[in-house]
Amino acid sequence: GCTSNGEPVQEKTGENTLSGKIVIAGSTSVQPLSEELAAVFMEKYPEVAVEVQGGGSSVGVKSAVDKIADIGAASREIKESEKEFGLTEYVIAKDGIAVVVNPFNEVEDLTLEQIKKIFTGEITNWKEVGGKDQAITVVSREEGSGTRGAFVEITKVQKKDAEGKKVDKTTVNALVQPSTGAVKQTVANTPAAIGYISMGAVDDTVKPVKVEGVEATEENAKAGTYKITRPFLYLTKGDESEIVKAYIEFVLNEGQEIVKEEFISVK
Amino acid sequence: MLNNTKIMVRNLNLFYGEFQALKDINIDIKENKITALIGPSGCGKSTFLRTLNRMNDLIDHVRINGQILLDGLDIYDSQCDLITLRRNVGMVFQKPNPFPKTVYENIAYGPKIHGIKEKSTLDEIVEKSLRGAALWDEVKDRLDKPALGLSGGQQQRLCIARCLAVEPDVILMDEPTSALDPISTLKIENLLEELKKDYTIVIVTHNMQQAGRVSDETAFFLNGEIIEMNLTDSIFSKPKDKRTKDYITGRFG
Amino acid sequence: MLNNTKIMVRNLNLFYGEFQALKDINIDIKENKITALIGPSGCGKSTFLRTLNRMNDLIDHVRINGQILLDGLDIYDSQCDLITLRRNVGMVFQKPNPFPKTVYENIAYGPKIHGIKEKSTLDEIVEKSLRGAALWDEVKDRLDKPALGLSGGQQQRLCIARCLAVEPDVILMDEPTSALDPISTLKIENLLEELKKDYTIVIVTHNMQQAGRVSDETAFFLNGEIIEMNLTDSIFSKPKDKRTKDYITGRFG
Amino acid sequence: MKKYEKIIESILLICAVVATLSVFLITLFIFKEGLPILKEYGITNFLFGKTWSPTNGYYGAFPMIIGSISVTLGALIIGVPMGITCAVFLAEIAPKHIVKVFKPAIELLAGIPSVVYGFFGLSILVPFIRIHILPIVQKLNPDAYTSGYSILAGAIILAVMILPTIVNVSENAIRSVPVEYKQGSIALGASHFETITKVIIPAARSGIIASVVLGMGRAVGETMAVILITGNMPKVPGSLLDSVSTLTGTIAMEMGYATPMHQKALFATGIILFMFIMLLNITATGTMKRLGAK
Amino acid sequence: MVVNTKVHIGKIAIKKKNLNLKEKIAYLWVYFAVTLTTLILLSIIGYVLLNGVKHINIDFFIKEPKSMGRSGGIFSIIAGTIYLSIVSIAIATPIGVCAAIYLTEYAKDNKFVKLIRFGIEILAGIPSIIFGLFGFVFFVIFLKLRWSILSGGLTLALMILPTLIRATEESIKTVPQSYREGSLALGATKWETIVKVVLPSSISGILTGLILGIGRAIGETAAVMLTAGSALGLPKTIMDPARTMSVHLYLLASEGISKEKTFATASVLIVLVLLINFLANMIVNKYMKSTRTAS
Ligand SMILES: Nc1ncnc2c1ncn2[C@@H]1O[C@H](COP(=O)(O)OP(=O)(O)OP(=O)(O)O)[C@@H](O)[C@H]1O
Ligand SMILES: Nc1ncnc2c1ncn2[C@@H]1O[C@H](COP(=O)(O)OP(=O)(O)OP(=O)(O)O)[C@@H](O)[C@H]1O
Ligand SMILES: [Mg+2]
Ligand SMILES: [Mg+2]
Ligand SMILES: O=P([O-])([O-])[O-]
Repeated sequence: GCTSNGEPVQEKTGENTLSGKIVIAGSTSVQPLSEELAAVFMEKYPEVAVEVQGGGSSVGVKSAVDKIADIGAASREIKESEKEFGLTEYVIAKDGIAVVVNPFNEVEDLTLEQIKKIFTGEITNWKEVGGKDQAITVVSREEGSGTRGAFVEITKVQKKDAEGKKVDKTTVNALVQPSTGAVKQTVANTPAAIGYISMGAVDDTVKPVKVEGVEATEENAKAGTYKITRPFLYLTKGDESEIVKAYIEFVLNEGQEIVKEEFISVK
Repeated sequence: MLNNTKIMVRNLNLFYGEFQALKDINIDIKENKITALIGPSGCGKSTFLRTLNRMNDLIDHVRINGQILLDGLDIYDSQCDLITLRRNVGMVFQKPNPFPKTVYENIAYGPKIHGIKEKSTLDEIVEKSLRGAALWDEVKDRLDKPALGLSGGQQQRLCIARCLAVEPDVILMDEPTSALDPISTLKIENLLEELKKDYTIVIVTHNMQQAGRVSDETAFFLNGEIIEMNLTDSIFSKPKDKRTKDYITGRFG
Repeated sequence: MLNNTKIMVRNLNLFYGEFQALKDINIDIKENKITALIGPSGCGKSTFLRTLNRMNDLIDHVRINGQILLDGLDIYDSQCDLITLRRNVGMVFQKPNPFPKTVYENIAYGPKIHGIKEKSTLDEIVEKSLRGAALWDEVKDRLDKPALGLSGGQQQRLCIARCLAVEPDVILMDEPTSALDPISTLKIENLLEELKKDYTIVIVTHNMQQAGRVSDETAFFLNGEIIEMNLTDSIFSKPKDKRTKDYITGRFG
Repeated sequence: MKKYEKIIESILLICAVVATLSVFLITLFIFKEGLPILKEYGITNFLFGKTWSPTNGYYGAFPMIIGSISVTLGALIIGVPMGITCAVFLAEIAPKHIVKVFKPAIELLAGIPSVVYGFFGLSILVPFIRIHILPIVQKLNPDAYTSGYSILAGAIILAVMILPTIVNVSENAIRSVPVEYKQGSIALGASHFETITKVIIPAARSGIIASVVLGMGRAVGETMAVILITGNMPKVPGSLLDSVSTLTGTIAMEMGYATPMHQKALFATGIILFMFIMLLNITATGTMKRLGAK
Repeated sequence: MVVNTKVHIGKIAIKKKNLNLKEKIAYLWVYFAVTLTTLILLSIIGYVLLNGVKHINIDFFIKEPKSMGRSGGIFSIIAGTIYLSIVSIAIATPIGVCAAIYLTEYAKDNKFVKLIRFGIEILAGIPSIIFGLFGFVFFVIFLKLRWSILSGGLTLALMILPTLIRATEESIKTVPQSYREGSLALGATKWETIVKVVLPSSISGILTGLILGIGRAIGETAAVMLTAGSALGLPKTIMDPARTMSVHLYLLASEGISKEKTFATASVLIVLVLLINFLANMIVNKYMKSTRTAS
C-alpha cells in the first residue's frame, strides 16, 4: 500500500540557497531513476550534491536504519521485520518487473504458472514452453534484492511452508547476479537465459516476454493488467535535514514528470 | 704401465671477452699419471682445467681456439657429445659440492643419469665408489643421511666417489684439498696415489709440497702461459726457467 | 707540555655474554700524547677502544664493570650524558665511513647536530676541519660533490676532519690506515703528529712499525689483558715481558 | 641523552603496535560477529549444510567452500606447472635479452588490477566456453550444459592472476640455488635438463612450495573477478563447467543485505576464509622452515 | 684399501648424441608454456587497449560521468581514485615507516616484538574482502564515518601497511652499520642518526614500498566498494563517498552499462599500472646505482 506519510514540505526554501550533500543508497532498480532525479535537482540547486549508489534494496533499508545514507532506496515493500526500525517511507514510483529473455529466443509469452515453474526449476527446457530444445539458464538476483523479493512473491516462487513461514523456492540452479544491470547483461549475452529486471531498465539488448499475454509496458502495469509490479520507496529515519526534505518534496512533485518517462508515476 | 698420451693440447687460446686468459697452450697429459698444474693466483690454472671437460661452456663470452684431443678425438669438434665427454672426464671441485641429497643419492646420481636403474647394480656401484674414495667405512651406516652433514674432508671424498661412480677415464681436480685440514688432506693424497693406477689425473694445487709429493709431471703456469712442463722431480730440483725457479722457491706469487 | 692523565681506566672487565673480552684493565692515557694499542687479532684492542666512548653500548649482551674516568669523571656513571661524551671523545673507524652526502655535509653534520645553524660559522668549521685533516687543498673545489667519490685515503682523512669538526678532546682511531696505500698512510701519520698538539689520541694498529713511528706510549694486549704498557721506545727496545718480546719480534700473532 | 628520545621511541612503538592491533581488532570483530551463528546454527550444519538460502533461514556454507576450493584448485592445476616452467625458463634457460623483456612483462601481469582480468574473463572466456568448449564436451556427454559462467572460467582467470606470484617467487628460489650444485651435476655428464629436474628444482623446492602457497592465498582471496565469471550459484558443483559461488563472492554480494542473522552468517563465512588463510600461511612457513632446516 | 679394478679403456666414442624423446618433450613444453604466458599477457592487454584506446579522448578525462557512466567521462572517478590513494598513503606512511623504524632500529628480540611481527605477517595474508567486511562494519557503521574517502582510506591503509612496513624494513636494513656508528660517534642521538643518516639512505626503498601500496590501492575493488561506496559524484571533502577506477570498471563490466566506456576505463587503468610499474623500476634502479657507488 501507499504509505506516503511524510509531511509535505510546504514553504519552499528559497531557490539556490540550499546547499549540502545527500547520499542515496540501495536498490539497483531505483538507482537509474534516482540518478536522473538527482541530476535535475542538482541543476536546480547547484550547491547541492546528491550522491547515488547501488547495493540493493536491503542495503537501502540497512543504510537508512544505520544512517549511513541520508535516503535508503528500496524496490519492494518494507517487510514486517523491518517495520520496527521506525523508517519513514515515501513511495516515489511504481515499476513493473519485466521477465526478459535473450533477443534470439523465440518464446514470446509465458504464463505466471510457467514463470513460476521455470524459476523453481520444474521446467528446465525451453521446449516445454514452446521454444527450442535447449536447457534454460535461469538468472536470478542475490538474496535480499528488492526485485527478487517482489518477483518471487508475485509469481508464487515464494510459498508458505507447513509452519506458515515464507520460503523462497528459487531453483538452486540459477545464476545469481548482484544487480539489475548484471542480470540484464547476463541475459543479453547468454542465448538460453531468462531473468527478471526492472521494467525501466529494459532496452533492446534483452527481450521482455508477455506475461499471461500482456505486454510488459508501463501502461499495462499502471492499468493493472500486467501483474508483476512493485513500488519504489525512499526511506529515511528520524529527523530529515532541510535538503533531504526539499529533495523528497521535489521527487514527489516536479520529479514525477521524470518518473513518467520510464516508470509509473504516483501522482 | 704404458706412457701413452691421454690428452693432447695444441695451440689453445682462451678469451674471456677481450681478456686472454690462456695463451697458446701446448701440453701432453700422460695416461695413468698425475699431472700437477701450479702457478700464482689468476694465472689460468682453473681456466685451463675447465677447458678439458668444457665446463667453460657454461660461462658467457668465452671464446676458445686451438685443439684438445682426448684419445685422439677433438673435444671441441661440433660432433663431440658433451655428455659423454663429461662422463669420461670427471671433475672434483675446489670447494666440496655434494648435492643436498643423501650420501647414497649423491653417488647414485651419475649412474642413474646414465641409465642404470636396478637397485642392486646401483648398490654395488655406490659401495665400490665409496671404497674407491676411501670413505666406505666412515659412511656405510649413514648412506641415507644427508651428505651435507658430513665433514669437509668427507664431503670432498664423497665428491671424488661421486666422480668415480660414473667410471671416467680422466679426473680433473681443482685444488681439492685447499679447504681441508692436514689429516683429510693426507687421506686424499694417499687416495690419489691409489687412483692413478686406473685413472689419468690432472690436479691444480697452490701447495708446492703437495705437487711435489703426489704428481708425476708438473706444469708451471704464469699469466696464461705454460712456462715450463716437466717431470715433477726435474722441475723441482732443476727448473730450467728463472721464473719457475723464483716461484718454486717462493720468490713471488 | 703537561703530562696529565686524560683517561684513567681502573679494573675494567668486559663480557660479551659469557665470554670475557677484557680482563681487569688498568691504564692511564696521557693528555696530548699518542697512545698505541697493539696485540694479535682478537685480543680485545677494538673492544677496549670502544669502551672509551661507549660505542659498545650499541651491542647487545655486553656487560661492563670497572671504572673509566675522563678528566676525573666516570663515563659509565648513570649521570654521564652519552651525547656529550661522544662529542668529547671522537672516533675514526678502521674502514672509512663517510655518509652518503656531500663532502661539505659530512663535515657540517656534527656541528649541525650540536646546534650550529649559521652558514658562515659552518663554512668556517668545515674549512678549519678539512685543513686540520690536511684535506682542504684536495677537496676545496668539490665540497658539494658526494664524499663517496673520494679515494680511500681522502675518505679516511675526511672522517678525521668530520671528527675534528665537533672539537673533541680525545680521538680514538681503530686501525685508521689498514685500508690505505703507503702514500695515504704516510699522510695520515704526519697528520697524527700535527694533531697531538691539540688532541689526546688513542690508536689501534696492527702495524708494529707504525706504532713505533707515531706513538708516545704503547700498550700490548693479549687475550683481553694488558701485558705491558710503557713508553713506546722502551717497549720496542727492551720489552719486559717475554710475550711482548715474542710478539714484537714476530714470533707469534 | 636528549629527553625527546624516549618519547620518540614510544611513538614508534605505538605505530608498530597499531599495525598489530588492527589485526587483533579485525580478528576480534569477525569472530565476535560470526561466532554466535556458528554456535546457534551448529558448526557442522554451517560447514556441511548444502543449502545457502539466508532468507529462508538456511546457512549451509558447504557449496561456497567447495566453490572456493574448486576454483582455487583449478587455478593451481593450470597455474603451477605453467608458473614453475616459466620460472625455470627465466632462471635457467632464457638468454639474458629475453629475460630482460619477459620478466618485466610478468611483473606487469602482477600489477594489473583483478577487475581487468574479471572483465576479460567475462567478455572473452565465458562466451568462449559456452560456444567452443561446450560443443566439444557435449560430443562425449550429450547432457552436458553450461552457461559459460563456470569453475573452468574462474580457474583459468585465477591461474593467470597467480602466475606472476608463482613465477617471481620460484624464480628467486631457483636463482639462489648454489651454482656448485649445477656444476657438480654437469661435470658428471648430466644434461642441462637432468640437472634442472634432478638437482636444481629439488634444491629450490621450499621456495617453490612457498610460491604455490602464496598464489593459493591470492586465489582464495580474490573476489570481484570471481563474481564476474563464476555465476555465483550456491550449489555443490558436479563438473568443471558448472557455476559456483565462492566464499569471498558471497560476502561481497550479500554484505549489505543484512537481516542481523544474515549478516552474522556472512561474518561466519569470513571466519572460515580467515581460518583457511591462516592454515595456508602456517603450512607455508612450516614447510619452508622444515625444508630450509634440512 | 679396496680399489676398484678397472681394466680397459679403448677409445671414447665422443659422438654427438641427440636429445632423447623425454627431453624433447620437456623443452617443447617449456617453450609452449612460455609462449602461452606471453600470448595471454599480450591478448589481455591487447584486447583491452585495442578496444579501449580509440574511445579515449580529452573529454574522457575531463568530463563527469553521466547516467551511471553510460556517457560522459571519468573525471570524478580519476579524482576519487587519486583522492583515495593519497588519503590511504597519508595514513599508512607515517604508521608504516615508524613501525618499520621501530622494528629495525629499536626492537629487541623479545616475545612482544615477535608478536608484532607475527601480526604484520598475518595482516599481509588477510584477503581483501575481510578488510572490506571489517571496514564496512567498523569504520562505516560503527564509527559512523559512512561511505567516505576516510573509511576507504583507513581500510586501504590497513591493507597496504604490511607491504610498506616490509619494504621500509628491507631498505633500512641495507643501510651500512658504519653510517650509524659514524653518526653516533659524532655525538648524534639515535633519532638524529635515523632521521639524518638512515632514512635518507633508504628513501628509495620506502618510495618503492609506497608506489607498490598505491598500486594495491588502485587495484582493489571489493574492500573499496564496501567502504568508500560507489557514488559517481566528484568528492570534495574527505567525508564524501567516491568511486575508484577499479570499482567503476567493475560496475561497468558487471552491469554492461557501456562497452565503450568499459574498455576505455580498463585501458586507462592498465596504462596507469604501467606507469606505476615504470616508476617503481626507475626508483629501484636509481637506488641500486646509489648503493653501488656507496660500496
Ligand atoms: N668468468 C670469467 N670472466 C672473466 N674473467 C675471468 C673469469 N674467470 C676467470 N677470469 C680471469 O682469468 C684469469 C685466470 O683465472 P683462473 O680462475 O683460471 O686463475 P687460477 O690460476 O685458477 O687462479 P687461482 O689460483 O686464484 O684459482 C684471471 O685473471 C681471472 O680474473
Ligand atoms: N659483538 C661481539 N660479540 C661477541 N664477541 C665479540 C664481539 N665483538 C668482539 N668479540 C670477541 O671479543 C674478542 C676481542 O675482539 P676485538 O674486536 O676487540 O679484537 P681486536 O683486538 O680488535 O682484533 P682485530 O685486530 O682482529 O680487530 C674476540 O675474541 C672477538 O671474537
Ligand atoms: Mg683457480
Ligand atoms: Mg679490531
Ligand atoms: O537492486 P534491487 O532493486 O533488486 O534491490
